[in-house]
Amino acid sequence: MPSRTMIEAIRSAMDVSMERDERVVVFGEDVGFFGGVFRCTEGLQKKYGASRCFDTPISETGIVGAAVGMAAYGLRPIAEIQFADYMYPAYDQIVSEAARLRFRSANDFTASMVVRMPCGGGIFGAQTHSQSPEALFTHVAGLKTVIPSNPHDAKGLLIAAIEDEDPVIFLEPKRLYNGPFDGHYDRPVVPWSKHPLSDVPDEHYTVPIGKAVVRREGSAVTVLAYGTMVHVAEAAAQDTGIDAEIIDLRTLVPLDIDTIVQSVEKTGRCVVIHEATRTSGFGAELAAQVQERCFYHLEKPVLRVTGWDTPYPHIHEWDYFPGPKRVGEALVEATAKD
Amino acid sequence: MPSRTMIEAIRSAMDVSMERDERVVVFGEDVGFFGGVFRCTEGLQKKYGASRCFDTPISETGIVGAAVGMAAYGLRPIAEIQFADYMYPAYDQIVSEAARLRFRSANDFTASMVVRMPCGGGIFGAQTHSQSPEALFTHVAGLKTVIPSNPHDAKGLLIAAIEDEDPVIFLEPKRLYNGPFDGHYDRPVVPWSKHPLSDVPDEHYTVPIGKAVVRREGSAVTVLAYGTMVHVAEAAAQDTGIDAEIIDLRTLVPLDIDTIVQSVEKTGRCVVIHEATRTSGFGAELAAQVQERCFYHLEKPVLRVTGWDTPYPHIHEWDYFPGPKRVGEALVEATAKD
Amino acid sequence: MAEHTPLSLHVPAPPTEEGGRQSSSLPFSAAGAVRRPPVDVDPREIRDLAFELIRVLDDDGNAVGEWAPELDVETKRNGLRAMMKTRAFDSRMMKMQRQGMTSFYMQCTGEEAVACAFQSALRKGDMNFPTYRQQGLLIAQDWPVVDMMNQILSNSADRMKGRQLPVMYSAREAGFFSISGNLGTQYIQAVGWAMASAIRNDTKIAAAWIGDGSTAESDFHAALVFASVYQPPVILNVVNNQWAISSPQSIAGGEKTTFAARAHGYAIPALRVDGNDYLAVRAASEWAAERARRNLGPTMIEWVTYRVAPHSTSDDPSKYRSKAEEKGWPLGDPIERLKTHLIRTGEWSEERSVQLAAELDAEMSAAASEARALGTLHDGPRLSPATMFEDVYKDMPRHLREQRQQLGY
Amino acid sequence: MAEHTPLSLHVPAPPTEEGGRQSSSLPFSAAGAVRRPPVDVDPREIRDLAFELIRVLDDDGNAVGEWAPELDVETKRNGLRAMMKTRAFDSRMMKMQRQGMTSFYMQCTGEEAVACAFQSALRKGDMNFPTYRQQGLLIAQDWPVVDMMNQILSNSADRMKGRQLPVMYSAREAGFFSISGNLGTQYIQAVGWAMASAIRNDTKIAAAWIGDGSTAESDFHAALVFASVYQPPVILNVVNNQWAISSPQSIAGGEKTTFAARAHGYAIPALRVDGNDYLAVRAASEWAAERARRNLGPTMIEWVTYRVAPHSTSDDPSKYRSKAEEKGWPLGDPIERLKTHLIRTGEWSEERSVQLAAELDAEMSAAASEARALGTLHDGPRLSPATMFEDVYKDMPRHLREQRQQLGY
Ligand SMILES: Cc1ncc(C[n+]2csc(CCOP(=O)(O)OP(=O)(O)O)c2C)c(N)n1
Ligand SMILES: Cc1ncc(C[n+]2csc(CCOP(=O)(O)OP(=O)(O)O)c2C)c(N)n1
Ligand SMILES: [Mg+2]
Ligand SMILES: [Mg+2]
Repeated sequence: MPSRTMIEAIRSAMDVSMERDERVVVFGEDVGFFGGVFRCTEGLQKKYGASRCFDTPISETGIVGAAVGMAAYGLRPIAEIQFADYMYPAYDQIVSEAARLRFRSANDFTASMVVRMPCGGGIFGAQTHSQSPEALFTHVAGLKTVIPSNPHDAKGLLIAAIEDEDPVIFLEPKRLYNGPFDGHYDRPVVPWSKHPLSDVPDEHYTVPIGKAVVRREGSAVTVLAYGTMVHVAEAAAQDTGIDAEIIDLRTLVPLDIDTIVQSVEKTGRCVVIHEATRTSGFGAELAAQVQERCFYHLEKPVLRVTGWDTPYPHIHEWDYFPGPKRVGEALVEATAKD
Repeated sequence: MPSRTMIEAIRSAMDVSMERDERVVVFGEDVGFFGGVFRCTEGLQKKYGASRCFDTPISETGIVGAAVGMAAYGLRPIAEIQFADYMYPAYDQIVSEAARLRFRSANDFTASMVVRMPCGGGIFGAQTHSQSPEALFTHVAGLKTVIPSNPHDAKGLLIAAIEDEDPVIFLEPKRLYNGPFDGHYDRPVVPWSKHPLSDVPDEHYTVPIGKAVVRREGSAVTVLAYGTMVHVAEAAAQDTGIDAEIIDLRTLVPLDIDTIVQSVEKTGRCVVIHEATRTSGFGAELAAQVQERCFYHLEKPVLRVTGWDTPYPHIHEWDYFPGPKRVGEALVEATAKD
Repeated sequence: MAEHTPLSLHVPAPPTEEGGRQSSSLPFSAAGAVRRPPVDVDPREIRDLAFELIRVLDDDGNAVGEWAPELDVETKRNGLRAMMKTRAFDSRMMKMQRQGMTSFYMQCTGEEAVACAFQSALRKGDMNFPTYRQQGLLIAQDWPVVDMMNQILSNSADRMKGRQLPVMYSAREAGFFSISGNLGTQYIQAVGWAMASAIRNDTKIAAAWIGDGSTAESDFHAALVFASVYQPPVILNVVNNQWAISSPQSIAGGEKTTFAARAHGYAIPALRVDGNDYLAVRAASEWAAERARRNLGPTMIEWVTYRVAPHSTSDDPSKYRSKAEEKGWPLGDPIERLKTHLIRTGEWSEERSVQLAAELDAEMSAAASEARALGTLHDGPRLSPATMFEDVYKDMPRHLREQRQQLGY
Repeated sequence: MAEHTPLSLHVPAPPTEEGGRQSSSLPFSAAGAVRRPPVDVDPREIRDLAFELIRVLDDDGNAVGEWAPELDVETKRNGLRAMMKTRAFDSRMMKMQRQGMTSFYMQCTGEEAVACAFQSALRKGDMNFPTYRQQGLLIAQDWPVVDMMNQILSNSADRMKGRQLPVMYSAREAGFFSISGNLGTQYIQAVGWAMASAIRNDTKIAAAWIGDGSTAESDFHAALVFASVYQPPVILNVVNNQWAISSPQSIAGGEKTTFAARAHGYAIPALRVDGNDYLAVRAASEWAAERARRNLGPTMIEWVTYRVAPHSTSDDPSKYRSKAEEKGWPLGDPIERLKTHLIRTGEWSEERSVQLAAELDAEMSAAASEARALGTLHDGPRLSPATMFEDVYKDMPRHLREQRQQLGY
């Protein structure tokens, strides 16, 4: 199987889907002629024509609003928001429209569509190129929220999202686009080709939405992570030598709570990590659910390692980012025998 | 002291503030000539003139965006969003602009402003007149989020919000506008005049932002609530006879965690309630923090009683609303000796 | 140039009277005065039309000028019937609301011609993206009023399963998109739908609807930008009924220009039409629909009309607008105007009108009984609360199944 | 009318060449050809100006027509100097970026006249709400370039404390509002600021800035609606540099009309001006500023210019646009054009230009050394991470104090 970067895997998912299904269309700012500022849609306009892959005006409201209309018609739109930080102008169309259309019309109209957006920091992008707004989607009934951590999942999950009958928010950790970044920013960059999960088949396949996966089995503590933080968790486990069980959630809503509960019941300890702002981040939901469901198995409180409650800073990126050091400290704390 | 409804208390807060400070201006859809669809701004245009209290076009983007500009100039704008359900078009201006202006400019510019919005259900308003979007604000660093449960607090908190140097989201539980609703929707409506907290002084006073209050002392279980749910909690305690300690948070961010921890350490049990959708609601943050900080005092998991993870329905309003019955069941569960 | 006096804020202040405001709309053209360009006209050549008012019916009920459509008698009578039925429906629903059978209702009194005549220019498969004040789109195509009443009563047969506020219909089969409570959002969706039709080389067209007040919303601009760029087959309707709850159109930017003129900045052709003139509405709708079907792109139409009734059953206009204006029906009654025309041309009579009104009232009464038997907001058959957890997603995820169980289902 | 062929989607396809696209802008008027109306003209009488192009400098460097401003020699030389300094600044910063001293930079090459000449029409206390491509507003008022460099290098003296992406300046004292990374948001804020000035019966005016591409954003529409309704003292600038990253202006709705024309639908007067003509920019800016100061309300100005450089240091235009067009500087070099004029009028010489360029380069070099000594992105003095928790709120709340402690401060 060919090794692909995350970008290539995402592109391949769209390519395969456009090939199989004429209803699939792709658009966004700089997405058409140029192929996207991160090159995820490169070549698609040439291959499928400008009416299936095109540039849009700089209006996130318009991009998502038009997608809702297209989906209501019966197309399968894939809308790209250039950075997750720029999704706010589209938030009304996402929350009030895409998410609620099926419910409010009792199935008369639906919005099967994907909104893709690069998220997360680690590229010195400061407050408007670094955000992780997943919790703003997980709070909204009617949305599914997906976030892959590697090329294999990225392709499979994106195809599953395109074929899903509900609106799916597809978050792409941009720091993973070109390599499996583990938070050791001072070490040489590792390419995806060195990572087994960059084996991405050419053909169509899906990774199911709503299914987490255990990335590393362990007995000392359960780590709940997604996106870039899966790699950070792996680094922290390695750095500390703690036998952590690392769960890659892959889908935040609907959440694969069974996999989580099974693990925490085994380890009795749990650390939740994410890059987003701490207060009301998705980690709060995870911590709340774990203590609700595993209370009598827990030896320690569920710990959260997250971005701070500040806007994402520019120069202090690495002080903000919850890297392997901070995660490692939490692993130590969670597993300490006191 | 005169008895005032919530509406009158809110109006009085703006009146007093406009009187004292020429920089205070009030605007929103139907806010000027008519005095607001809930009459909160009635009489203000007449008293202070159309350039201090005026109608706006139906553009929530514009209302909040203009408020940010006015605040940057040095005014103290109070913007009304007609229903919290309609704040989404303004979300970019709230999150990316008002919340971050001080930080990104390192104090060069600030956005001292209040965004008022009626929230919550209980008036058969269906999905677009019933929402409680507080968690979408608490996740955003730079915002303060306030929600009063009675006329006295409403006036004092609103004046404090107007005088605050940071942007404040001021949520007004609309079901409380005219009476202290406790969730017993089938009983006769009670007017505020019967409630001690409707004693609202004519003059200027503040209730501090960031301070919770114990509404009912008790030893069996701590209930964390805000807005309408404070009254529901009181009804549930009364209905079940359980000696609950009910904390009215009043401010969600910054959270008065001391008052919470002190109570939970005493009771060892905690129930969190809110009307908003459960997943990633503010209750998740509360549960996460309580178990983080009070783990060794907890006898039971922190329970959440919330709205369901569906859009707010119309006819099934009372099945959706977490009324005294559901809250009561949680109190029983939390205090059960097993 | 050196010294300047202090600035001051302009806040539009329409004339007040009897303690209320007037809407103060712009002057009208005479019936028949505006030219009818070919549908493939260069948009730049008809900029003036955004500042005129296309009218066909003169004060005496004659159909005059280039816009007078050639319609057979039956079609015109159907138009009259559709408008009268819409009004009969409104009046029946107001009664039921006052009787507590529903929580809420919204009338379109005075605006019947806009929706009814517009619908007659559409074809099966076309899609409207309406606001809450276009019940005429459904009624004009004889959509079962019982179905609409079921929604309004939120009863056991409500296809929306009691989830939506009354009047927030959805009827895919009738080319009627699910109404959103959030103003404006449907405008860009209509453009997206029309883009989809063009992408698929289909022949269907879309119609976007918005009120004067709501043109201030962001989605309005997004819709115009996308319509301008991709030239999809969409008709961009602005229903200027002079009011947005308590705010006259001047608060939406209508003080010194027309809403039709908004389109020009996007190179979209625009018409401004007397929305209380059934024949003018029909002609302009057909013109715009033909442009769309010929792939000539979007057209904006401002329908100038007047909201005679309160905004909704929750509203009391006596607090904010002039009673005199309201009582004067500024553009006349569209039903009366078409009736006068039909009588003048010998195709109708007062007696037949009275008879038709009675028939329609009986029809509404029968439908209301039928709907009431299926339940009302507070009484009778009722959908199970378990249905609340359905349709959030196509398949109910585990957490919703758990929550349904917690509720006891 | 019965049968229609299938629809198809129009996607603007500007001419391609050398593997890239061209921007294909609309035709220009001759220098001096456009009339200059009085500032209190009825906006309806100057609609045509949105489709013309106000130009003062002809091809030979003569200042012609009614818009030619009466400026003394010193003022014009200052203008030339401001533009040259802006370019020198850009070129120095590009060097530093390539040397890794900053993560990011954005040039305004070719657009210097717009910001530099505009600023000269403002007064102390007025407020710009700029985009990232108006560094000229600061440089033209001789704001210390070291201060700007400190921000770009995110060093220990960065007044923004290293929080913002480079070039996202803020300088209240210079009437320069904090730049947002989110496109468009500042447009309505400028209108709000101007409303505030009017509310307070002040004399200050505001200037809103936006790019051609960003006019599609919602805030643009909100700004125009509010400006239309309240008539505040604001100048609504649209910098049409033909490109938005890889997308030509046709993708923003500029295929068949001008951006200036957008204003008409809101009854706002609009000018369309050659943005590479220092004298035209100056004259138009003064006209609009005078309108604002006299409480005559908002003015929109479309500045037609060309983005000569890549979008930013992260961009490579060879992937999407014609090299030939880029190399051709479609509207000429604003610096060359003003220089030619000054030389022609005997007020300048090639030698003085060369000398000034050298002086400015030395000035930049000295400033760069000074800034570098205060640190760069990766080296030298650096702000403590503890500062990250400051200014989120006026007073640091408990949870942020706790988090700062967790970080070890
Ligand atoms: C986003 C949003 N903001 C505010 C409202 C509240 N609201 C409902 S109807 C209305 C007035 C709309 O006026 P207009 O667009 O002129 O339509 P009309 O009612 O006259 O038909 C307002 C402000 C809403 N429903 N959605
Ligand atoms: C809300 C938002 N969407 C997208 C972006 C990404 N983006 C940054 S600059 C740019 C192009 C802007 O073009 P234009 O407005 O013409 O300004 P110019 O760069 O030409 O000066 C885009 C799409 C952004 N910063 N903010
Ligand atoms: Mg209206
Ligand atoms: Mg541009």
